[in-house]
Amino acid sequence: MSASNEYAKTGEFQPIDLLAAAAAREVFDGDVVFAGTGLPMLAITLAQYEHAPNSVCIYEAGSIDGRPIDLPTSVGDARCAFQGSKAGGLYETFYGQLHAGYVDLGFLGGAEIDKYGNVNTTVIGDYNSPKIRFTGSGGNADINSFAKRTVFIMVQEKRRFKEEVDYITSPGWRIKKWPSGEWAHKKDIYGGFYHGGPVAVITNMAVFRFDEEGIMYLDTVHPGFTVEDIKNNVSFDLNVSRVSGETKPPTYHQLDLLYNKVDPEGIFLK
Amino acid sequence: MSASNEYAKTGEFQPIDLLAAAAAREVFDGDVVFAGTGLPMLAITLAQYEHAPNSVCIYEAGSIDGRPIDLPTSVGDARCAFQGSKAGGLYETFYGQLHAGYVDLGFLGGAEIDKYGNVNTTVIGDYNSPKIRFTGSGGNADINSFAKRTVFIMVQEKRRFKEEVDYITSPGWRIKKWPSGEWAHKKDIYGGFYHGGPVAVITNMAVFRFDEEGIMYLDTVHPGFTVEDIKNNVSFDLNVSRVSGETKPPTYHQLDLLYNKVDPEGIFLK
Amino acid sequence: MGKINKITLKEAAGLINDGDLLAFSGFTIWRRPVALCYEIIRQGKKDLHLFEVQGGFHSDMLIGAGCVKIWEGSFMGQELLGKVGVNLSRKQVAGEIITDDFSHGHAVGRIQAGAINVPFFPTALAMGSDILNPEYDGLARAGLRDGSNPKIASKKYEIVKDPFFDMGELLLMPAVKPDISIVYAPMVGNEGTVRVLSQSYNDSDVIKASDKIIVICEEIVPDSYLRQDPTKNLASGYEIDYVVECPWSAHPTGSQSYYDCDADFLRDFNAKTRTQEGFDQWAQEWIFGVNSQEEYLEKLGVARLEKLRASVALGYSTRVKRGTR
Amino acid sequence: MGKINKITLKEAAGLINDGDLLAFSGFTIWRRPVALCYEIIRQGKKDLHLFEVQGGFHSDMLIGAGCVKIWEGSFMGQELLGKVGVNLSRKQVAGEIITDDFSHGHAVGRIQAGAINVPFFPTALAMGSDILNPEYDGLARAGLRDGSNPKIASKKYEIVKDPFFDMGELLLMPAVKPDISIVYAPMVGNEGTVRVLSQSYNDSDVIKASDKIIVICEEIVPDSYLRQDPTKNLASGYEIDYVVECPWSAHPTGSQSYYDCDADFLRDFNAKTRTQEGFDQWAQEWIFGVNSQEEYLEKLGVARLEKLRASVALGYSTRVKRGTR
Repeated sequence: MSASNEYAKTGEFQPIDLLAAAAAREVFDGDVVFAGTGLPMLAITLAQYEHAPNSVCIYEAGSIDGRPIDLPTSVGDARCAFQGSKAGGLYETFYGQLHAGYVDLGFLGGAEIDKYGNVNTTVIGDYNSPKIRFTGSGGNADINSFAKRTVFIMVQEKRRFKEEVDYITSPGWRIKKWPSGEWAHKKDIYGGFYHGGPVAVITNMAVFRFDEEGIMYLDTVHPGFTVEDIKNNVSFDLNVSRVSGETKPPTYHQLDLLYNKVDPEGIFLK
Repeated sequence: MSASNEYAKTGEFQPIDLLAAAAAREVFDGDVVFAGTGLPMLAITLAQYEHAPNSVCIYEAGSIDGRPIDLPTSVGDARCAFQGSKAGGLYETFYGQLHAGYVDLGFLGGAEIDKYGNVNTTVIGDYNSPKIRFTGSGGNADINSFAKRTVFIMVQEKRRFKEEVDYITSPGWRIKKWPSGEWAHKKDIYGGFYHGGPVAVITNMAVFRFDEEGIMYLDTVHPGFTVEDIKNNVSFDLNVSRVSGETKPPTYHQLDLLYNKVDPEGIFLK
Repeated sequence: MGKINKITLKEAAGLINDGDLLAFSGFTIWRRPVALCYEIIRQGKKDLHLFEVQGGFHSDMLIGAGCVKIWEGSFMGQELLGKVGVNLSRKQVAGEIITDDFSHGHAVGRIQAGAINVPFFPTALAMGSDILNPEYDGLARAGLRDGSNPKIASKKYEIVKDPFFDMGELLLMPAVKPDISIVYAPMVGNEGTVRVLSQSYNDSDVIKASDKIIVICEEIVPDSYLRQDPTKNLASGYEIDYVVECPWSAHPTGSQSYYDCDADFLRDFNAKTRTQEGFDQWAQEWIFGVNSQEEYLEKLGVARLEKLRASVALGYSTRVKRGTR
Repeated sequence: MGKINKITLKEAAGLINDGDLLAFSGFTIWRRPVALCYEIIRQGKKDLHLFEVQGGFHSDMLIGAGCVKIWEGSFMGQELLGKVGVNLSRKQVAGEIITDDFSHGHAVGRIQAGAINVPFFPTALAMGSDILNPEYDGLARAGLRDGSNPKIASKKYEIVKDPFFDMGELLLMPAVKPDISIVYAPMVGNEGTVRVLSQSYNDSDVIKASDKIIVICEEIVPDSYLRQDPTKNLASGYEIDYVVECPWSAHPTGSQSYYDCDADFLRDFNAKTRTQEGFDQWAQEWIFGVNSQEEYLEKLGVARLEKLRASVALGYSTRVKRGTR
């Protein structure tokens, strides 16, 4: 293979390739990653092939460090456990791994997000008389609360980037202290259980990060979009003072890995 | 084999045979038994061969329903897990089995016992400046507190059957409510966690049981001993008003099983 | 030498009483006791209370069929094959079902506590989430935390302070102890030893936590085979009450080493049951229109089943369509 | 693709600091990291604080050698091979060691809590026992529950009322989070995957609960071998820190599928170390008189080791003397 570490040019990659590459960059070598199937799986596998060979992937259904030779479409799949270091149950993944403090990075999704990284995967409208109901938390709230770093992969729409989400499923940087409901910083609520929180949001248009106060800001804009485009697709007052440039496209090497190693069957990459 | 269900005569069996037979009678068919090695193992295996084929033995180190072809001398032994239904760890045996409420019967030992079935396996003298130190609780306290029925196998000596034991390792029928230390019936302390308690004590001289109030009484006397012998070897005022007769010796069939099936190697039976 | 209590599918469904608290084996679309859920629907069970660490096809279907009054869990969906449980979602929007939401970790802790018979499990997961918002306590709003139902905790959670190491506040989440659990396992021994062949999910906890346990299995095998390696078994015979032998009983969900998930079947269900009329039609075809598991398998046909059958080498099918191919 | 951090026995013992809270793998006389305990004694470590679900040869020896200041646990002995830990017992009677007693179940809950990083484990085991007598709280009597040592809980236990189902009172037992755990495992993969070959005891919990984990193993094997069946593995490479490869390192305790307990050796130890002089002589012969594991094995001799070697078919020795024969 002569694929190089040069960046591919517009037209030479698809949006999903850029998302996978951007997400893969969030994986550091040695990270223990809690992930779901789909894009997160592409990202972690790409990272393992490329710059993070010692990173490990845990799926919430019970498998640890599997090395699928056929991409799974469910985290409960036998494919996830293939050549794994361990295959157990959810008590192991949620308590023996996540609550125990092993998880460095979580990849998550959501229907709505606010500027503190609070995410809603539960309901649109009033919880007690919903307009639309989604899946509920699943592991989203757990992973966002206990992983050292979480990265959200979302669709960029004004109605999804909200001043206040309809329901905080997954706790970000400023959250509510129950049962009273007063707002507080995550550190104050988690005390000795504090590990970290959201560090990035990757969408089809941009990459966002969180400042020292836990407030979201725009970091990079994907090729083909402007800062203005992003602002038009965010409901809250977005901090754009720290934009660092354009999101790096995938390299030829990454594209080669994605299409020839990570998903040669085209399960997710069409 | 033509071994019959007639009782063997004095001189045709050893004291340990009678103990094994008496202990085996405490095992009901279908019982889940928590046991240690040695005599309890002889008893449960004898019962399984004879009248309780559906009883199951759990060893605290992690094996369930093993069918050793060589008698184990430690509960941690691979022999215990041979052809077992499960081999896990202590979290499984103490919480997944005992705390979960599966255990019907426990066989236990002890250095001292009082009339409520409180047993000491920890210390002689003051705990804080001991004369003699023993092993400590091990699973004794746990099993006595959570099995539906427990049976103690002990040596009959005046200094061991005491008005008050030096240290309540293993809680019987009347115990202390901590942190205050006031005495209370076991039911009052265990509430929704109450399952039962001691039902019998088997010694080299006799079999004792517990009345409705949880107080020990003499039930049967082994061949060769008198009620007076027993009273002379108990420090507290022993209720002998309910003696039901002589302890039944082993049957020829039981002796045959013990020496030809249970312990043909003579690991415990000399 | 225990013996199993073998019963039929119909007898098994008959053991469930209206209003029972039920839990299931499996994970989203894996190892779900589907054949028994079909039979529960045929027998018209009502007012069921489901506790699910996470739901899937089997429970979304029970809900669509109107068998369920209360759903407690952390997630309802079929992962990439159906991102939302369309039947639960429809009933939630219509106000036709009582819901109580938890995080995945909360639910795992709750069934673990039930399994070991402690009243609660301590956890710091998902603090700060609206899951803990007292206004959103579905069971309390329905007046069901008054102590009249011993299966429902008097509170959704409790907050306590660490008294030992000053780590701060954490949650106690109440145990769950189902009346009945319905467990699909690939293999049960003739003495009742249970084995699953990949990730164990919460199957052991569900068994231990429940008052009555029905295991529906792919095949009954000699216990001596399972006892060659006791470290691989999930449960012992005395932990379960009834066994139903019923091949392909997890279909359309998957069973590792036996067959894969039937993605087309699941997608078709999700597409067709968005409305109640759609559900009723679908149920007519796949539940009421077939009288037995044998008829159901005939309707699916050999070609479909053979495509789903797992490779003996890999434990999953290499022929099934996945993703875009 | 993780890599293991291979070190020597001497380096491993060097990682332990005086005063550290230590925990071990194994059960009484099985899978104890003995070779490393010999080396700890050779290096003269002091004031160790041992937490043991239950003790055995390895720890009774560390105590005899004067390395230990605090012993917390539920049991000390060698089962039928030595009913009491004679060294711990001697030091307890002499007032030379701080003891804190728990029940076996309490200790199991405490290390489980440490493993999952919750501050306590709820249990109703052994209520009413003098284990809970406030007068007998050894660490409190020694003034060690004042918060100055973050590894020692501020209380021995807490009593709480079930807030959910009215089951009554139960205990919260504080978590244990050792500074270092020393784990013997028969097999470690070249990427660090750990497997044990029979009952798992509390080995996984000890690994998860500890800050630093040293695994001493019989042999390093290809990870790909262990990964053929991930349901059988105990821990993943990232859960451990250091690996020492050292055959027969559990001797005289047993390692299923490798070798049996050396009953003669254990009985001899128990008989000879009842007095401090006896211990010192024994230690001179077996610890200070040999400089390496190789020398130790030569001293034991081929005949003895071959007798202990496990049958490949059964996982234990069929030649070793047990009981009266």
